[in-house]
Amino acid sequence: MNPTAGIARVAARPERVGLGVMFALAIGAVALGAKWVSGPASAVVAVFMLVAVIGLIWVALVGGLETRRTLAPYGLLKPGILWLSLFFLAPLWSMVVMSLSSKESRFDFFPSFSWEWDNYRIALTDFRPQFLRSFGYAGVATLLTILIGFPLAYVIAFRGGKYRNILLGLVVIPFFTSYLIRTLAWGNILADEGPVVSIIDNLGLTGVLESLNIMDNGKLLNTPAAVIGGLTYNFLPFMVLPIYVSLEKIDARLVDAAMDLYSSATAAFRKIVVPLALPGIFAGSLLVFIPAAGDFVNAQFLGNPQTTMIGNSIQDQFLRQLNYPVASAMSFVLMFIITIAVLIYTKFMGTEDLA
Amino acid sequence: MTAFSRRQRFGQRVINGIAGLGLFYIFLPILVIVLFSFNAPKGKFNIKWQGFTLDNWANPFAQEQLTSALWVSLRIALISTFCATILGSLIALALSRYKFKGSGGINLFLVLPLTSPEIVLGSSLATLFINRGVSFGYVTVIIAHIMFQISFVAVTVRARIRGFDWTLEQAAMDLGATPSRAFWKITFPLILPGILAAALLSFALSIDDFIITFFNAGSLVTFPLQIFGASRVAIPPQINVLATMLLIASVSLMVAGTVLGNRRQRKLAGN
Amino acid sequence: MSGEEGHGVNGAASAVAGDVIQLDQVRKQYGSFVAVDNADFSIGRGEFFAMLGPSGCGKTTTLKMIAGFEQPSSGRVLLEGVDVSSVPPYKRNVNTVFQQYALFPHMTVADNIAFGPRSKKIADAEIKKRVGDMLDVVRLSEFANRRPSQLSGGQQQRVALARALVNYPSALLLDEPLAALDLKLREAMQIELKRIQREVEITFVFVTHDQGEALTMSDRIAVMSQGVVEQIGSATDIYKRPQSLFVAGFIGSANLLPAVVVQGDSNGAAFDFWGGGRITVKSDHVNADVALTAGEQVTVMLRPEHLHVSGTQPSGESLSATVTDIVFQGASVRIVAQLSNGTEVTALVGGDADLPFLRPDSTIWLSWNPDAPFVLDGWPSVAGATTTNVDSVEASL
Amino acid sequence: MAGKLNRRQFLIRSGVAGAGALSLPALLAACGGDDGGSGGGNSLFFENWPLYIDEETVKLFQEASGVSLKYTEAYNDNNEYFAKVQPSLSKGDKIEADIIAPTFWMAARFVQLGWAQKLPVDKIPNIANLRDDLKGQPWDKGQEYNLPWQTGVAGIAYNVKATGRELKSVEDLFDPAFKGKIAMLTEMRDTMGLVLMGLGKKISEIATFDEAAAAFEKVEKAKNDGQIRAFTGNEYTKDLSSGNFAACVAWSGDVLQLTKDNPDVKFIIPEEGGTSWFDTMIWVKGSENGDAVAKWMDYVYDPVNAARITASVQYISPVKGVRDELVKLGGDAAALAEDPLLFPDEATVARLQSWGALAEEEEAKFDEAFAAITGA
Repeated sequence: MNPTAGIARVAARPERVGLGVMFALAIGAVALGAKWVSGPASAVVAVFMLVAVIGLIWVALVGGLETRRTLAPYGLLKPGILWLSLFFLAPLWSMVVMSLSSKESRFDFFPSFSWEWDNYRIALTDFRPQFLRSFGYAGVATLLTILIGFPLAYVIAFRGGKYRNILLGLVVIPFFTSYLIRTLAWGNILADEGPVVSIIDNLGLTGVLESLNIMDNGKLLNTPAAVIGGLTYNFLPFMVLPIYVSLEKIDARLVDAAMDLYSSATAAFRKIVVPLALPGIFAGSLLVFIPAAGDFVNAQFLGNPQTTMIGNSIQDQFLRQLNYPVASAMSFVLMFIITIAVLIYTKFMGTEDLA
Repeated sequence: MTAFSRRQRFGQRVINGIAGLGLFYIFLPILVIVLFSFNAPKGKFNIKWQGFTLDNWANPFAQEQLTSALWVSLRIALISTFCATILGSLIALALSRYKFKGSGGINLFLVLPLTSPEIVLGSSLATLFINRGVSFGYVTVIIAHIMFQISFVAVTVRARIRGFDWTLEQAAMDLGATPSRAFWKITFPLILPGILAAALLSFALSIDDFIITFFNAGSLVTFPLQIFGASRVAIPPQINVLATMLLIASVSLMVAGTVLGNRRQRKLAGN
Repeated sequence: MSGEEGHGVNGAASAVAGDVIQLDQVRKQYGSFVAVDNADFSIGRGEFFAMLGPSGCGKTTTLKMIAGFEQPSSGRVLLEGVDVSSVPPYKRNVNTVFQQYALFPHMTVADNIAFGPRSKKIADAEIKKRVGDMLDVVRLSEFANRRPSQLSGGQQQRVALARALVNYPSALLLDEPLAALDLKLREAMQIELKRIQREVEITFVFVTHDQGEALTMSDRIAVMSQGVVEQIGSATDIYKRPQSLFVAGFIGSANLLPAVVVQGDSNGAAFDFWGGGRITVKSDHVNADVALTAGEQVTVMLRPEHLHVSGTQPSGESLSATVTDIVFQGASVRIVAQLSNGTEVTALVGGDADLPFLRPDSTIWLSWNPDAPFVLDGWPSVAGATTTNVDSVEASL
Repeated sequence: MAGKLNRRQFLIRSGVAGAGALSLPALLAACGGDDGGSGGGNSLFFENWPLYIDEETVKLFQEASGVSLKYTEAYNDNNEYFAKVQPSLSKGDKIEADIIAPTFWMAARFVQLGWAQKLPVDKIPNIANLRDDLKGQPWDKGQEYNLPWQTGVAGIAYNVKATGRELKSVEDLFDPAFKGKIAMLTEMRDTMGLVLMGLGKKISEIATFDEAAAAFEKVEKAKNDGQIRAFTGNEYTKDLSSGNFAACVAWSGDVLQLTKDNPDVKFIIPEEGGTSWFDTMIWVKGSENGDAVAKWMDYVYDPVNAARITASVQYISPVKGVRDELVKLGGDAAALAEDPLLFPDEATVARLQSWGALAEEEEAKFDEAFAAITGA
């Protein structure tokens, strides 16, 4: 077939050109970043990407108003997408490659790819407790953020009146102080001779809390409860805000209408408010669970050697043991599980509420 | 009837009570942080209350390394926020201004960095840099920050300019304005508050980012990394002072933003 | 090729030298969907031209192609005789009043109006003068420094007009200009628009789905349906001599009664109604595309206000029917009746008429003046009275 | 590629150099760095452990030598620091710091990997003041690559208010009475060294992991029983002082500094013995500031200056003659001259042991096993 005719035919569908060039650039960026190519080949890829961009500009210039209008969004997207391809997608690919690589020796800093599935075996067996703890702690923390966050969001949305924005601000403001400092402050608050423990002691609740496994041997700091408490605290706004957004949309008259239709207040709450708040709760759960599952700061500052989470392991393997392959395998497993959760969520709920 | 309403009022009180406790929970550590910025610790640990002093506030920059770390963070945040705001806003514009093939995929693609655990983002990016033989430092940290800020800005700006009346742009062009004049005179001033809000929030994200930075900083020390380092030795009260200052700064920015936004809204709404 | 040759399928598109806007076989396609098919007509200088049709009929797309927001897939758009098909909007000397006005919320009324001239880099003094003049024309001089949001709907509408007219466009395009206003204001603005148009003597092209609006204001109307221009003509033309069943049904109310040709020649023709009854019509009341061969299916249009109602059989041609509903409407009484073949017919009689025999289930006779019926080709998909309800029209589309 | 810019070049190119923390001299030095010149510029960057110097030495040195010294405390952890600089150094790029002070075993790794430069020994006359027992490490027999910064002892620290009794043995760390109140160091050699000595092993003779396995089992069991509250770096001091930890494996100088503020905190070398270690200055590969490096090392090896540092950090100085200088300083400093932890007597020295060199694979086994215990 005549190539010019082919080009003309493609150019007649500018959205294909735009989409095609964007894909080409993204793949090129990943290829360059993730070292699919190296040496002269990478120069070829770079030239190819340049040609694609020039081709796009050419099509835009030749194609007239309509074509330019069709191509405009792709032009706007390109720089950002290119950046994300290079520094988000390519790294993920590098991570996958690394997770299947093996080290020649202890100080081999550039492990080579060798289908080393053993890294995954190590990640899933040696670090199984950490994975389980991560998801367990993150799950409990998510539940707690719902329990604390829902009443907060509810009161702000329905009882806030004109103070709504101020109350919402109050919820968010503390999270403008440094994450680390907040967590360290919790450490001081929960310390053995700190205020919380002494109040509990004075109230004589130590035994009760110990039997509930919240306190351990008279201490609160460096227990699973402290880690979960820290996670709950640090990610609480991610729950309050989406719930608030979905509650705010509820027309208060709906509740009136339900009560008009002989529903009791609790039934109205259960059948009207809760279902309508569910999208917010789902979005919030995702937004809390994800960072909580990958966190290592809370476990480090508030935990003990038996409360380490997968984040601690990844950090330790990566930044102390220099065991990049195993760290990458753990990262990949974490990413994989969470991505599946996200995809299931977006399939049903879309991407709108996740902002 | 009375029983019913009494139960109802009780239920309301319980909910109010839980909300109040929730607020207390949220503020407790902040109170501690602010309080201990006025502490006069004996020795090097700022843990026990030992007396009120304004010394720490009089010399907030006494800790030279802390101050320089703060500068490093501010500089990184400025550069990365600037770049990410441009890149992210362009994406948001494309997504809200145009209907085009592939926008659904782009939406999902944008959400992914936001829903990936930071430790994965940080370690995978570090893997890339190690593979590619890039030395860690300013450049890598800025690259990393821009990466997670782009998605954030794009999604936030898109949400903020949802409902923007794009016929205004058409109207401007109809009145003889070139596309660029239409953008700078009409669209830009109107979506600027949304962009600024996104930029402010992503600036805050950059300033406070620890996990991703931790993996990609090499021997560069940002403010959170300095705090992390200090936490292994002793947290000087100046950290509380600087944290409180950052808090006050961001709160005033937020309040100013809300007030200005409201006034502007009122102005545009004609009240 | 110039538009003057006239490709009009509807015969009304013959272009005259000096026409402001010419559409030359314009077609607009989105993928496989044809939004506008073969639009081919001209709009003259100083004309008040309406494009009327249900939503989705392609009228707004046509307007956008004139304004430059859309490009024709094929065919040409000419402004003042110049092909502007691929000229961007900011280089076309036409201006638009948008449906929701699209006033710039962050600018004052004066700045809004000055936006166009400023874009064209006209001297400040000149801009000031023009803006002042324009504010006078739309009677908003004291609102110059207000923001659009501080104005009422009608005032906003006038700002939008001023903002467009201040550029002295070849033509002013109005997209559903009155749709955002309430009924009273809409009627006032109709008059205001006519006044302003007379004052500035600029071609107005406006798009509406409201046939009342189109009939009241325009010199000529183009009725569109499913991307096709069905008919172009004056209001009376379109009302009295619709060229398609769609136009007949869409403009005003009409009883569309299926019939067949009995016999006909150049003087006139006779038709048998489906289900009984005969009617004779003069040849100038038969649409040109009706073949007058016996047995041909046609539709006879009878406007409700043209039907006379009596309790006994009148002398001339008539139809008998059974009353099903009587609705008192103040100025008039609407009578719904059923012909013997089941077709429902509506008649409109003056509110002062004394009709003691009218009662549900009573039998009445419907008659008409010989000028009243108009014959169209083909049978209607739904026989009987077409209510002029846009929603039902849309639904049937 | 952008990654090849070092920080200074980056700052200069991006035009922000003047705006921030970079001082003018450093900037000039950075510009001057391109001129070549074998001795390099007159600036120096020393990345050291936190709280490891007095407040004056940096300033005094700059005045005395004219060298502009950037002194930071970002060296928090041997392994972490290694991981951070590894990508640059393994590729042959330089890192920012000219001098760092890793612990001896990490310094050995730097030397073995070729990441340390030979010191300009002839320009450091005070090197003669180096304590004899520190000379000629197996990995640096000619004393060409390292010059110790401070030396110290890992022993046991305890808060007597929390323990309620005095401690004296490694076994005290495993006393069930202190369940959940014990901490150990993430520095494997110090923690495991102590436990091994508690088991009666001689750590200098340990060459394979198998010989140490029993100690690892012991620690792991303690961890599983909830005996151990945390594995820490320097941060144990805070928890020890506040009473969160009753007792922990600790470094002598840290605890001595701490005791000044909180007399309840005490440090002992357990009767089974303590590990001795030293952190040592090395000149990082790629650094061009050899003259400044020499000036600095010579300066801190002057007993007068070394004594000032010792008085502040309270670790055992590697410099001969410090004791005399401390006496000359009088007051509190003079009292330090009598401190057995700063100037240990023969009997104490006899109880100290230090690790020998471990083969690479064995070291890897140790580290792996220890990482598994610390739970990360």
